[in-house]
Amino acid sequence: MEVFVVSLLNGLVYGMLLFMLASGLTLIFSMMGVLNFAHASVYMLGAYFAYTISLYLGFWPALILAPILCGLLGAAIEMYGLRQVHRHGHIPELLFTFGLALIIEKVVQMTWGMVAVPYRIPDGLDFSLFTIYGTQFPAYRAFMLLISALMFAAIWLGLTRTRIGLIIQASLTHPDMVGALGHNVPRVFTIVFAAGTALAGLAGVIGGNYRVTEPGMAFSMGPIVFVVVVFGGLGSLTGCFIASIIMGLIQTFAVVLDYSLADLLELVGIVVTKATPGAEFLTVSLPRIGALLPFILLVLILVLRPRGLMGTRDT
Amino acid sequence: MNPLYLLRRHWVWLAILVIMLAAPFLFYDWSRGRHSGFALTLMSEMALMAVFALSYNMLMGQAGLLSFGHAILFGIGAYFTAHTLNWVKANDIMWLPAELIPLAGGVGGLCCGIVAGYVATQQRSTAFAMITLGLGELFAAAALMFMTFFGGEGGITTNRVIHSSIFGVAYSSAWQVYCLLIAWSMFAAILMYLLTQTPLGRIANATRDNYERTQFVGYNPRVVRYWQFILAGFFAGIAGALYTLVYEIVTFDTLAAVKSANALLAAFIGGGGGFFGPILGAVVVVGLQSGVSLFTSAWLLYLGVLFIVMVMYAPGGLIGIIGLHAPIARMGRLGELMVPYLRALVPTVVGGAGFVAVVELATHRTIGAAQGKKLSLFAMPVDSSSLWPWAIAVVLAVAGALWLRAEGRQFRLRWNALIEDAKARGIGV
Amino acid sequence: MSDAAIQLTDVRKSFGRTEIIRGVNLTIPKGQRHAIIGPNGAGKTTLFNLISGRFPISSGTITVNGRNTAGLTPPQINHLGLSRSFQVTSIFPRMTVFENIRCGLLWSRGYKYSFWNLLGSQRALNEASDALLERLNLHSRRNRPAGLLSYAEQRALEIGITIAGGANVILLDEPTAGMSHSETEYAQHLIRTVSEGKTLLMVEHDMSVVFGLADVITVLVYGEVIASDAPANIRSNRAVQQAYLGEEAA
Amino acid sequence: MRFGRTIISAVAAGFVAVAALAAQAQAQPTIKIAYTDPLSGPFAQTGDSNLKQMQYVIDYINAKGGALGRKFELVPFDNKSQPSDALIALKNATDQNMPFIMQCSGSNIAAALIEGVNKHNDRNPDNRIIYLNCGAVATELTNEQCSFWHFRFDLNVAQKAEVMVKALPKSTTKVYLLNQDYLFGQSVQRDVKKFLAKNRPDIQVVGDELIPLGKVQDFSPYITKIKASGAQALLTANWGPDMNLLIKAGIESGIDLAYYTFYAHLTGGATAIGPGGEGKVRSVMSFGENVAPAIGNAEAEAFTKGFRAKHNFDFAGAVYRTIFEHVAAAINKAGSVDPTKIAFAMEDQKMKDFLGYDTWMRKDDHQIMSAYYVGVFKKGVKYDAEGTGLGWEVAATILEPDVVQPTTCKMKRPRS
Repeated sequence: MEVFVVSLLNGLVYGMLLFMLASGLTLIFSMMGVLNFAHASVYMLGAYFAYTISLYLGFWPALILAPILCGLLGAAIEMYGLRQVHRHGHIPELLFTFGLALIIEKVVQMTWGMVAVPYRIPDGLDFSLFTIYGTQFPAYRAFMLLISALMFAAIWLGLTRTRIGLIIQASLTHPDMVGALGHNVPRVFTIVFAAGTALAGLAGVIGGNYRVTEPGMAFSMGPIVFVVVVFGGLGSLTGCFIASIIMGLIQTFAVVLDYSLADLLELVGIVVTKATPGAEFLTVSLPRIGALLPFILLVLILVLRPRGLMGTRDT
Repeated sequence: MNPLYLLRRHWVWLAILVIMLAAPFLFYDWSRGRHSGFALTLMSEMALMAVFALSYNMLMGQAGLLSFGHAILFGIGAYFTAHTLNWVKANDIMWLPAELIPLAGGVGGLCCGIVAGYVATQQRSTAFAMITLGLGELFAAAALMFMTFFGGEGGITTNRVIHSSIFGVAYSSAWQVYCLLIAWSMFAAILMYLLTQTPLGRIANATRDNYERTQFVGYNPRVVRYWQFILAGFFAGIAGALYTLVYEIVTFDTLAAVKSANALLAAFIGGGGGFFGPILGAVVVVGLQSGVSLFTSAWLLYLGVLFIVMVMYAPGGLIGIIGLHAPIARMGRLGELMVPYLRALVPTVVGGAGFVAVVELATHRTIGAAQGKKLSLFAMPVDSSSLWPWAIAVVLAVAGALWLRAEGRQFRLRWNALIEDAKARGIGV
Repeated sequence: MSDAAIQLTDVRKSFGRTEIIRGVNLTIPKGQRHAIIGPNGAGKTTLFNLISGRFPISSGTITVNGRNTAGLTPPQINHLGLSRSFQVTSIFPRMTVFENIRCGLLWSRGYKYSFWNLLGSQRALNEASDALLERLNLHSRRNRPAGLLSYAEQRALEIGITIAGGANVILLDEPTAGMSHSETEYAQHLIRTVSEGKTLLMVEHDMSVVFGLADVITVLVYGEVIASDAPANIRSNRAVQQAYLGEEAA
Repeated sequence: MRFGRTIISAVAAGFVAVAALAAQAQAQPTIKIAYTDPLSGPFAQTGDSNLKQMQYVIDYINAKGGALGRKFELVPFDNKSQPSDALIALKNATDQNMPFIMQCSGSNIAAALIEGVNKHNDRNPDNRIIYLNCGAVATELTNEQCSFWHFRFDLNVAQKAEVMVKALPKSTTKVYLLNQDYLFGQSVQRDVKKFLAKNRPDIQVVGDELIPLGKVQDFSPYITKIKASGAQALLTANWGPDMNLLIKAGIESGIDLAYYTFYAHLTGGATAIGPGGEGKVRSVMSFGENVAPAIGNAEAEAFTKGFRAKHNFDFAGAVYRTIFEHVAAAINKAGSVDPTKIAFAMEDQKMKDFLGYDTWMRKDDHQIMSAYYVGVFKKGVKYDAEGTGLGWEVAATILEPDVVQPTTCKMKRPRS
């Protein structure tokens, strides 16, 4: 029970962090079809921006300013780069963002150095909120939960209550129709891309000090974000949300459940020993592959259901 | 068929062969009387990457399938080869000549293609891409976890000297291996070229162009994808085998994402539209990675800039650029572009020099100086802490860019006029 | 039964809650030229999609050349001898005109997924492709990428791909849509010659084409067949007039 | 039509290469040492910080006269963490007849280099090269895979594991192992257990975990599990994000746990751990800046201080000093830069390191035996790490005789 409750909390927090990153990518990916490889790089930039800003102005201004900076950068990227590439198709777009990711990484290394920077949790949030079964629950985690919940609410309201949101929502499911209805598609694209990168930036501000702010952080977060977005399904923010939480929980609980295929076979009476063919594979326990489960799930869901969990159209 | 006709028709292949054979001698160390091991390894890498990129292009360029996990085929092929070599060596097997060892890699890639392809080709388009991404991550992780086949972090080491050669060659020197590599990569490339001329190859093109229509001319696109994937696996496996022969060690890096990305980059930069594009791309990408990285740690930045520029201005890749000249060449007026090209080249050089100088100054300031490197640009020692080099570099970069813009406009006018002319004369564009 | 090329028995199709095809019964005998007309949204294209296997039917049965198509994929239905064209031009834009046609021929010539035959040396296949190009009047465009053809040429190519495989049941979806008068006339002529001795089912809006080509006309309104008869009888059919005039007058 | 720019961009790409070519260093009669490690990409930090420290050490050695009156020159090659690129670097080095190649990071690359060097030296007896291993620690490399041409200057996994076990206080009775799921992590897991059984049978291993390398983004579930197991100490050989995130998660959850690591003292570790790790994190290290003041060796302290003054950063590269001093001594003893002679000269070479402790390059397996330290992350030390205000205080010193372990190496030596 104790482990269960704590794991549930852990899984939620991690899932929400994933959601912060993935929500922006869902917007971009669903609407523009852009496999944005630079998304995690913007997340990294967000963290670095926040670090620098917090040196001068403190954490709270950074929380606002860094995402705005990232959003502006995103808008510029879309207007002066992606828009030109868009007509060449999706593979060039992908490579464009790939090139961008390389450049951002190098620029970050050149600007902030190759070593991690001491971007710390602000003092106001650096305390333990409550203790559950002897494990402290840091206030900053609660803050992360709060921010991501707010973010989810804000995106949701923005999409359902504002005019531009409705247009975006329409284009998430039917990208071709929006132009036909006489809307300025390039501008909608710019807004979406800027919003998506701003969200990534925000995730960077929040995640950068929770984790470690270093030039490799984009590299390590990149693939998992794609997994969440595709697993959740294109065009579905809810799907993305649920996928994030599932990914968070699955990885968390996989750590706790110490079983392997060999244990399963033992239930049906087959005992796996070292001599059994494939013993090396059969004795792999769940915690060992916990972090790989998202990829297994991704492959499975795409094979069975190419539109993802709640997608409105095929991936 | 008379030889002249063959030459006219197949001159590209001949040219590739001649270049491959001749290039190492450019780096030959006449004073010591030996080949440059570096140049040979680099060229071997280019050759095997070319095979790998061509195999990748069987999916991307020819079947319209974007794969993020192509390296698993390459890697499994490499591991198969390593195990085969070790087995041959351990049991002194004489009936398997050294020359045929790469087939083991091909078979490995083929088997992997049958398994991984079965899963991946269930879907197309983005779903396919994402499945391959997932498979790639899983295979790479498995390679680290399972020691028996993959040898863990240290990988599988092997020795290519197995004394069962038909020609009695030991394959101990890099040059001998390079020759074997030329033979195999030419063989694989020609086979892949021929594949594009078969019903399967054409139908793969058709599924790329219009996946739905293919169904209504009687073909199941899924089967087409599957076959194409398996065959691509065979050739990727051969590329992996060549890797094993060159480096004599196979580690998990051979099936990791970086390798897959390299194939994608090579195929794209070279141009996926034509058959020969990926070969060109492999040469450029390997050259950048292993050549330019010798001189500057900012090579990744240059690579990034190269992509962005290519993607924005030449989405057809290098081969696409060359292809654009075809109608003008057919009119016999390529010469008229000479002067505009030269005129554009000057600001390019100026701007390029400025840009490189800025980047190098910046890297030196932030990273290089601390590593104790002395910065010298264009053979001149430069002090990155003084203002002058910076000022000059920035001025060069900006001036070059502006000048290039102006020159570009002129160039475009000239170019468009020529193309219009070609159109008017009915020469296909 | 056995002399019916296509037989639809109480075919129904719903998308979500909306029933688009509501119990269509239709028999098209072999060798007949059959046209389906009807106002926009009547479900004509949907009917094509059902017959050719693009969508599964919700209930009922469809047989093609005597075989029930339930559970068959589009290529499998194609192998029964049915081939179709599309309303929105659907060709292989990056391949040459010649290759487009040849792709249409490959399966029927038994090449399947072979990767050991070099197409360049398949004389019979290439000659057949060239012969068809001649008939389509596209021979001068032989080596152009299909995407660069004019609209009318692309439509002709579309028909070419459709008939190339020698299917004996041909479905054409608005073959003359968007064509000029002279182009339409040429297309009509083309369709007549290529469908000689075959079963033709087409959706068409141009009444001159319909009445010029069809042996039997079926009128589909809101997913239901309201009439199916020889052209002369259709012209005088009251229900048809009502459906058309009623709609167009309003 | 953007054709003009297209061409130009392509030209520009080629241009970069040419421009860079011009920047090549000019040749001098120096003793060249090729150094290959990742210098670009996500792991560039390792190569970068190593390079700085090596350069500092080389400048020092050169100022003292180098070897045979010739100076050393370090020639870096970026291997991008790819074994194939390391082998290309090897070719490059042998093309230029460099007598040494040095590599620190990654046993996969080390294994490739050992094999590559073995084969190269076999096939080209007139152009041999020595591989100086400054940090690839897989035990196999000086056991099953040992090579005459390979000299390892860092302790191997088994030795480090023993040092770690010896550093566990008497009061610790329950430990938890968590390692990365690949050869390195697996051998740490195996060896730590072996030495626990041998040296500390009173200690119970309450948990034993392997995690996929670099894939875990959130370590809190592991912390929960560790907490539930009642462990007092966590023993981990994780590096990079896998270590940083693990320790951060542990500190945050406030559980009472001591962290025993192999790599927390390396560049980036202190910053990532932060003040929360005070007194909790320990690291098995080859050197720490607070060693010299602790034993009152002013000269050594001045040496490390010089690096700080120059780079405003910590110095951890005592191993490089040991390497170059061994190499210089061997060259002087051999009286030539012939790699074969140097290799023979280096065997069983015994020297004092710059702190005054014994070092011994064992002939049997070419594994160095040198003093090792366990540092604890603390406030108020003389030299802090990465400007965090906390640094590594020496908690234990294990001298050379105590790190010696038997080897299974059957060394094949060349005739000449």
